[in-house]
Amino acid sequence: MSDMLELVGLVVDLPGPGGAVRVVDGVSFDIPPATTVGLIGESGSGKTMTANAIIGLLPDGATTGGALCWRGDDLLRVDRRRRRRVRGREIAMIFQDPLAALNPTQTIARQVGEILRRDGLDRDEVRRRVVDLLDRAGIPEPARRLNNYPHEFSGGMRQRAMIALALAGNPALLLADEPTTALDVTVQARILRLLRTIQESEGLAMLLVSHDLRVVAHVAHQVVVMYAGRVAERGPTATVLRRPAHPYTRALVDSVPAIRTRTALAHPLPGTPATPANRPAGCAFHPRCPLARERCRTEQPAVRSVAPDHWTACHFAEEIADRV
Amino acid sequence: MIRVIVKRLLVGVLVMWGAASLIFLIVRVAPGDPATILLGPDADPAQIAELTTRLGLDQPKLTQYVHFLADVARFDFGESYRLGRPAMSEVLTRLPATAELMLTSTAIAVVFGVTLGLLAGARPGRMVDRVVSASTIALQSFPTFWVGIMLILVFALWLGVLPSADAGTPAHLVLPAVTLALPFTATVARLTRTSVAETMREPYIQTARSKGLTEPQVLLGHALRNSLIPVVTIVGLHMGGLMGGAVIVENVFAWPGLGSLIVDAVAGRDYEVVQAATFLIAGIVMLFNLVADLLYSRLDPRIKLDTVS
Amino acid sequence: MFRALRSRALTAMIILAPAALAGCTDASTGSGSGSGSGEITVAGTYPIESLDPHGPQGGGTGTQLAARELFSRLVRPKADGTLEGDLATAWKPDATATQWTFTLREGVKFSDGKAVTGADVAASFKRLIDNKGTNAANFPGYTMTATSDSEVVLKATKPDAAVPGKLATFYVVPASVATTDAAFFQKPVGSGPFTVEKFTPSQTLTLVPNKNYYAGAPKVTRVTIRKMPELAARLTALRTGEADVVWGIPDDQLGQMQSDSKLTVETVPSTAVFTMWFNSSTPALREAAVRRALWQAVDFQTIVKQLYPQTGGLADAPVSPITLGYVAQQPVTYDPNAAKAALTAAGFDFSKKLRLQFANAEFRQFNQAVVSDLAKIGVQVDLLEKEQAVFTKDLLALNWDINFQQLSNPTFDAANTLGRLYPCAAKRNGYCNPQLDQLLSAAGSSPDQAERVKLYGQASQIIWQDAVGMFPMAVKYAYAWNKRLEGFTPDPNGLPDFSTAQVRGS
Amino acid sequence: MRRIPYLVLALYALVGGLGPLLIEYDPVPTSLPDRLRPPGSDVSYGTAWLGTDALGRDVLAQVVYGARTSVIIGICTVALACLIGVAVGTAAGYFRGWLDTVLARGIDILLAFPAILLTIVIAGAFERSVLLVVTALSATAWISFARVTRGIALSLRERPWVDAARVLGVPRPAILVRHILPFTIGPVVALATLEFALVVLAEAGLSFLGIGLPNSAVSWGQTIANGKQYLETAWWISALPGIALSVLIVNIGILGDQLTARYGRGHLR
Amino acid sequence: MSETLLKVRDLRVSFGRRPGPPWRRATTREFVAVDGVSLDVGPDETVGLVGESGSGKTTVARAVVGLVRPDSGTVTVDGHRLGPVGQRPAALQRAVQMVFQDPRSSLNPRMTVAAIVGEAWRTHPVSAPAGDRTAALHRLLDDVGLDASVARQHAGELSGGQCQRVSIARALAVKPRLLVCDEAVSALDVSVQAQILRLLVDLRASHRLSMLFISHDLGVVHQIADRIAVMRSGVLVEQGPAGEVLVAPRHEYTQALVGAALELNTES
Repeated sequence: MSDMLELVGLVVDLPGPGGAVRVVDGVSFDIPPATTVGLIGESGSGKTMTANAIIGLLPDGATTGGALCWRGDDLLRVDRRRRRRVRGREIAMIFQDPLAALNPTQTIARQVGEILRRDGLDRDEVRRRVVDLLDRAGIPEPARRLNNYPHEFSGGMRQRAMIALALAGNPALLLADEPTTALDVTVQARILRLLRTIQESEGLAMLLVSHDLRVVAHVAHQVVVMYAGRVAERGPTATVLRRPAHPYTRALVDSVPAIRTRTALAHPLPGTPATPANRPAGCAFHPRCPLARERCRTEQPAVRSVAPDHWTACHFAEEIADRV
Repeated sequence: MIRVIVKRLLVGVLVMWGAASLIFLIVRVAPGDPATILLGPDADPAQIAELTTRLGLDQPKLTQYVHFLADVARFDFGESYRLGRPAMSEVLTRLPATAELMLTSTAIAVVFGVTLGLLAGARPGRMVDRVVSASTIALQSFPTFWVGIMLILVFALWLGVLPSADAGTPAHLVLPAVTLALPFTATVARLTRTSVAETMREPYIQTARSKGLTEPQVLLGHALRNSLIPVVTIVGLHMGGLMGGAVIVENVFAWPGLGSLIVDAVAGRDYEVVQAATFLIAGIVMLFNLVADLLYSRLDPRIKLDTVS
Repeated sequence: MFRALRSRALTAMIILAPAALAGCTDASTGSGSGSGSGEITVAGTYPIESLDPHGPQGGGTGTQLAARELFSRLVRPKADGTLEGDLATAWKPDATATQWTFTLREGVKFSDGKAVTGADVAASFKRLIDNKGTNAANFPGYTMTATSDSEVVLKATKPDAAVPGKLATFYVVPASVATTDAAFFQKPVGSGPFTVEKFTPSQTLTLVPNKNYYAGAPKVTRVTIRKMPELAARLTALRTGEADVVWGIPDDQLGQMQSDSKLTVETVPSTAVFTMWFNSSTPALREAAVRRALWQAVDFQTIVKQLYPQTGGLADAPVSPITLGYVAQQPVTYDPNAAKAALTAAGFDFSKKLRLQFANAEFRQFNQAVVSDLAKIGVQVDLLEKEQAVFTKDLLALNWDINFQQLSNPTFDAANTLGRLYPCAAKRNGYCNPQLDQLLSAAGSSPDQAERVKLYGQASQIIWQDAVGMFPMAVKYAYAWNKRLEGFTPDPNGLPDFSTAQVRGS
Repeated sequence: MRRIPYLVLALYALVGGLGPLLIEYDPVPTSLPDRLRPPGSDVSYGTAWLGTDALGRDVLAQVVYGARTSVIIGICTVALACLIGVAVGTAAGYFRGWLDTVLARGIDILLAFPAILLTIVIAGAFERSVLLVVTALSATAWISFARVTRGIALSLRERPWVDAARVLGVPRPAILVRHILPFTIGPVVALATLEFALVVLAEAGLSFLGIGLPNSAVSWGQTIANGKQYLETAWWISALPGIALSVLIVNIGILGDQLTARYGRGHLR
Repeated sequence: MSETLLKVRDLRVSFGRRPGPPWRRATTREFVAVDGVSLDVGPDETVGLVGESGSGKTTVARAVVGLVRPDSGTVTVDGHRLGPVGQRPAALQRAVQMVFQDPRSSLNPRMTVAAIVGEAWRTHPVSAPAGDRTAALHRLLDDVGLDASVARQHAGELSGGQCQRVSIARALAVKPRLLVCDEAVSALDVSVQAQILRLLVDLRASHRLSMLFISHDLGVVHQIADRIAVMRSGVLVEQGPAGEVLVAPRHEYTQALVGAALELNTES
């Protein structure tokens, strides 16, 4: 039984006004143990829905397909009890907005320790563990902050509390959905550092969902790029960012403004990101793609390997280095 | 905190002044005066004139108003000319009956309303929700006085199990309290439903679920308290509306409370009683509003009272 | 509830009243002695706000009912309207009926054991006048002096033959009671058949027998008068045994009471008469012919039979049969065609609407029926239901064309109705007739009772024939009580006395 | 399913509008021999399908004419209240300042009494008329409109598009008309529906208490009140108009809910 | 014409004081959002204003366009002192325009694009095109990279990028001298953000615009600003040429800011 999470052709359909919308369309990748995988994409790319599918918290009416293999089970098919046992204790999640994600009317200690209390630990033990968790999450003087409410914490501290809460169940896989988007730059750097430290010291597997390439580049060992509900490219972070094998990745990399140099932004990608609700036929990216040709309009490219561990969903990946 | 309460009370005084003035204006502008009523159709003009002077009603309205304000400031609402007793003490003797009715109704409404709202709001759109929503619309729509009459017809006249009117024993309380509670139950249920449904969409509910909690654990452990915060507030704010409902219900069931007193006093141009009763009610309503706000800040640690405007 | 406020109109001794009401006591023979037994509960229609018979509510029905049980009067009316002595054993006027001498009963004691003296009576009268309560206006400038412990003399400012009747609402309290004394009237001391055990204003009054009552303590052990303003509640309470006596029952409910074998139902003639004045100062109604024709146009016989089959009877005089001064008149027969013809002949303007005002929801149906009949011959009437306050104001201002009132007469003396309301100077209905004035004045000041009746009969005839108003119905009060109650006598003005009642088998 | 309220309301409008043409009814004539007859009885003027009241008048006709009274009073009141409330609320919410302070205090004062109480005091104090009832009901009904529109205006004035218009120099009246008012329409329509229901209920309540409406007006509340003392013998007088009233209010309630769901409850509470 | 177009001097803005009776004013707590900020923007110059949330940069922007009333300090354009919106002479009112952060709520969703631009022209007839307005509108839309067909669409139907382009078109319609961009690209997807940045850079040149460009993203600011001013807690801590401030920051806060900012090419 491996501690690897493997997504095999994951499909998520959400009910919409005009019928079901396939927001995640055949996504496959894996999260090896003690590895951070960055999941990147723009709005409507399906990245958050993928994370929600993994933790099993899809909106009412959502249906799934494919498989989520975890410790020998397909999480999409196990019974509810098992699913619940996995949640929090094997796979935990950190949310985007820590203020909203923490219950405003309960103290930090109560929320962080809830899972421990439910496991039947006595009060002193819970308290001891919570102090330890907050300490590991980098909250100074944790014992003194136990009875604080979330709104009494700063944004960074809240996210640390959220991390402590996620670690409480001693999970093997941590899902982090845009963990720093709501934070200021200086705080963001510290939280990312903390996440990396924890991931390394606890030997966790981590899925970092973000729209910000820079965040992913900073933390993730591997990157999965999503576009309109599908995987566009995946591979080791350095490789993908330096030598993208998909024109979309290429464009993303080029769009990121550098701080110390003025890049030209000479040829921004035209158009707006496709959404699952109106996904173009063939390659979803073709209307914006500088390499697009007839085949792209009709034939959806398969995800194929261009190098060991490096996969792309582009018919013409080989031309990218030359053309773009 | 204390400072804020004091400030709220000061604003309250301002509002009470306005409320008292408004009622003063309405009843004094209205046609018909106490002197003619008191003396009846057989009085001669001299008698009426004398009584008018004695009651101070011959003075300019403005002078009357100034006297009135001065009296109110001393919490003196004058004597009811009809009853020959201090108006406020008369009002206060009627208050317990109304309070009994309202508190019973509130208890019924909160217990049933919150339960129904919770069941419906936990799973919006499901069968339970639809049934609860439909029945609450119906309960809110039936006119109180008619429901009261129909309850009398069924339980007092046809089945003969409950008394139809009057007060005294717990059995007498049942029909009026239920009548008053029905629409209020619906209101509480709808509020709770909305609030629970909204709370269940909050990100922290996802957090709770991500801990592996069961749905009942999430609902009771995380959603209930938070969704009850606005409900508590609005129940407090609804006390005014409930008092209004009590006016009608008291009349249907001959419940000897403030409501029937006021209706009689208005018709009888008993200025003092109308003023004292409305003043008292305004004070109680404001007090409930203040309590609701205080409770809100107690229940929700985020709220500091000073930010509640 | 929305029942308009009752006028506390005893001032000038008229009660405007919904079906159950004020009036005077029926005298009774307080037979036997020894303590009564058994408790009774009375379902009171109107709240008892105060026990002070001289206070602002002195004329109110509730207070009158309570006063009847707690205090004694000089004289009191019997069920047939004639007066009998209560505290007084004899009374007589001087030759001009300006000075009345009352001989007091010997040995009457207050409930605290002190004797009732002439001083108490005179002081009570002064208290009544000083309080300027609703009843005081009956005695403008009158004074009373105690000539001895057992005699008082009342001096009127002008000849007043109706003095005994007017005194039917004058109650005697101890001389020591101050003009305002709220504490005393919470648990007053009186010389009536009962004393107060507990009094909650406007809710309940609990009475226990007065052991010192001169006619012997009542046989019931306790009387609880509980306010039940709702008719349905009163009737339900009666049928469940929660209450023992209920009165003022409308016809529509009477049948059910009668079919209940546990109950005794009786109706009793009252002093009240439905009175529908025409405003004779209105140009359209100035002519007696027009007024008579309008009266003729309404089928009062049918209306009364349908709406008040048991509690109403077609009236045959402006005052009720139990009133001093009652003389039957020629009935007005229903004849719409003749009415229409007479109106046309008199040049009546059918396009103008007449304003019919009344003040109490319970008379709505009756008035609607009247309006309906008038409409049948083409007379348009605006039916105006007014709040009591507005009604009274408009009534006095003659701001109406037809006015509906239920006129009661707690003095049982036509002086109080005919003598007071119909002279020109009263300006109550726009009618003015010097000949009538003369008759009324003579009737009011004559010490001879037979003479008075004759004179009031002549006055009634003028009023009737000139159709100063329509007099459609004499009112009866319907009483229902539990059969376990014996010796209970219905009262003509809705103010029954419980001192003669007793619970069977107890 | 969603259509039902529309159908029912259309039926009421039809009955209220056309019914009086088909059924003749005048509250003045009474027919005493026909009093208190049960539904379906033959009476002197035809068949009383819903029975007769204590004066022998047709209950069905009273239900039909009562519908008209209710609807007319409801519409007049809501229109008046809406006009005042929207104008005051929008202006106060957008301009803030003293206007808002005065409005807020004024509303506080009016809210210090239960609405029905103030209505009773006003309607009970003056001479009965339809206008009085409309005035008395409007005296409190406008508050909801003012509060809702004030809330909307308050939130809208913080929207960037309003800021943009201000930065552009668009005159204030134009901003109100173009950028604020259009957004109040949806919630105001939804609110007007619910208020209509409340007003009809309140009017019936007033008539039931015998306050406000003159005798010449036919109203459900009056009919129900008139029937109260005949509950045991002639239940139909109170019961049937009450059902008519309830069905109307239920359907308005459903419609109001639909509209509220569409236009956002957030604005309304 | 003076050397600098926009001059902000000793600007101080505080919140918490509301219009209302004095006894209410006293009890609300005051919060100073901007404290003594002085800032210049020259003709054709773009000044970037950076800082973390709560630093007061947005307040400076709103004070410049007149949406908030400063407690003290002055804002002048071309030497003319600017009051709050609505109290500025028409010419000065249109001289300073603004683009807001949230693309969707920047436009009245019930209005068509044509109506939105039309409102600008109607408000300032001076800036309205002389001839065929439809043609002028299409030209304007073309300028901001929008298809003419967009004119008939309601703002609610447009994508975020399109909305932001319409916002820019609305601002440009009245021929402003200074464009204040408050986080104008922050809410956009990164690929669209690049498009809008590119557009702003192009328009700045073609329309001879000065810009006050506010952003929390140092990278974005660097792409467009000639000079950069750094704010922290309502105070300006450093300003200078873009390259200097970002490459060799002098103030320690700027250093921390630059140090914490992530670069794509910094390998862990």
